[in-house]
Amino acid sequence: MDLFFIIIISVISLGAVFAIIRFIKGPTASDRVMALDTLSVMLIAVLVILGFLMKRYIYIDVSLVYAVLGFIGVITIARYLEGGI
Amino acid sequence: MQEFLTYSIYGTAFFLMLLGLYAVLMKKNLVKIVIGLTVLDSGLNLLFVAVGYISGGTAPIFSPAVVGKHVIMTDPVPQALVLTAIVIGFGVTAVALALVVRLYRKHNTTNIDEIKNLKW
Amino acid sequence: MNYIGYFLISIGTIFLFLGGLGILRMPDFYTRLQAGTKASTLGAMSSILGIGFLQPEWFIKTFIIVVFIAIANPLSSHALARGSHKAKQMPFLKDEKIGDAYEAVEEKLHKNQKKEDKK
Amino acid sequence: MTNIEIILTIVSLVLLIIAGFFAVLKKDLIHAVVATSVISLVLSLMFYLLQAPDVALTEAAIGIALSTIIFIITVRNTKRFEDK
Repeated sequence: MDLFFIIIISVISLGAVFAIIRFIKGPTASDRVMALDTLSVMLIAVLVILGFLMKRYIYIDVSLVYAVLGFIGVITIARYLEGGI
Repeated sequence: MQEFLTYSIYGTAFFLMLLGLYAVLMKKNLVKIVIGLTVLDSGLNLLFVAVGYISGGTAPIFSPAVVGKHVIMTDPVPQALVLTAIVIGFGVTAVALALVVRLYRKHNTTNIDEIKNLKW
Repeated sequence: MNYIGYFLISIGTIFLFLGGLGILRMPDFYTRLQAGTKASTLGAMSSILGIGFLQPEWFIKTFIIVVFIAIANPLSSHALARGSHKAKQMPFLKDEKIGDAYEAVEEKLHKNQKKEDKK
Repeated sequence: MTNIEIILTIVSLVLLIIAGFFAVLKKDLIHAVVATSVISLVLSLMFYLLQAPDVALTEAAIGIALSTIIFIITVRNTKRFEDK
């Protein structure tokens, strides 16, 4: 079971490394914002899995806050690119 | 491995602090200076929390999972300090950005070299 | 119950990995955006539900997280795509004759709106 | 620390250094603001790994939502590019 979760976390980290490479390369601002969005969704999943491994119920609250508030920054930057605000 | 990880966290925190200090001292743009302040804040918070960490410990929060058992807990004092420091850092950032907007409306530039007279 | 949980976590991990790979490999911005959004949303929802199956006392809170992800993540991606289109970021086209379909539809909607206003 | 935490710590430390360089050195201020947001995101994961979930919660709420909003409003009221 421990080996299973090590493999899970490693594969998700590899996906996160690809998103980081896009964050470094990305030519426009939109690419970087998209990499930030994907990283935050990956982080929510990783935080829930870590909370399961640490056996504490309180740790789930952090990812709940991420799921509620994480999209406000992306929407603000998108409205700026559109010319609004 | 544990010691190496601890020292690498300290090194990263000091590196972030030095990077923020470089931005505060050397950059000419006002918004960039505020961003440097934010980066410096982040490094300082990371250093404080890493100092209070004990290997194998759990969070200092009482819940049914830890009541009545023999567990190791990390130091709660740096965490409380950092919790206050994050909120105060946000207040400092908000005031500094408001001053940047006022300076831009007065002088029509954000370059710090072109703002010469101190009187508004 | 445990096997359902492990199966869901495996599926979610594979989709999260494919989302990262799609972000790196796709040719232009809009295809990258759809890879990053759809794959990573399904992956995160599936793996969080898997944790809920593994630990049945936590199922309600994990279900709330899944509902919030399903609301928030497509919303932010839609706003990002709309903003980038308004900022004149063009997709990668093989032949240039296709043109901008979204712009034409929006002009048509605008005209209809004006007609209704006149009435 | 277990093996999983070692993997996540190394990845997040590398990402912290990269995002710090981006936040300080980029000429386009929108890119710098996005890099600041990434720093806040990864810092929240670091607090979580160092067993401080309340600090991670505060950092998530302030760094992701509020800080980005006030930076974007400032950039919109001033200039976007940093002149040399």
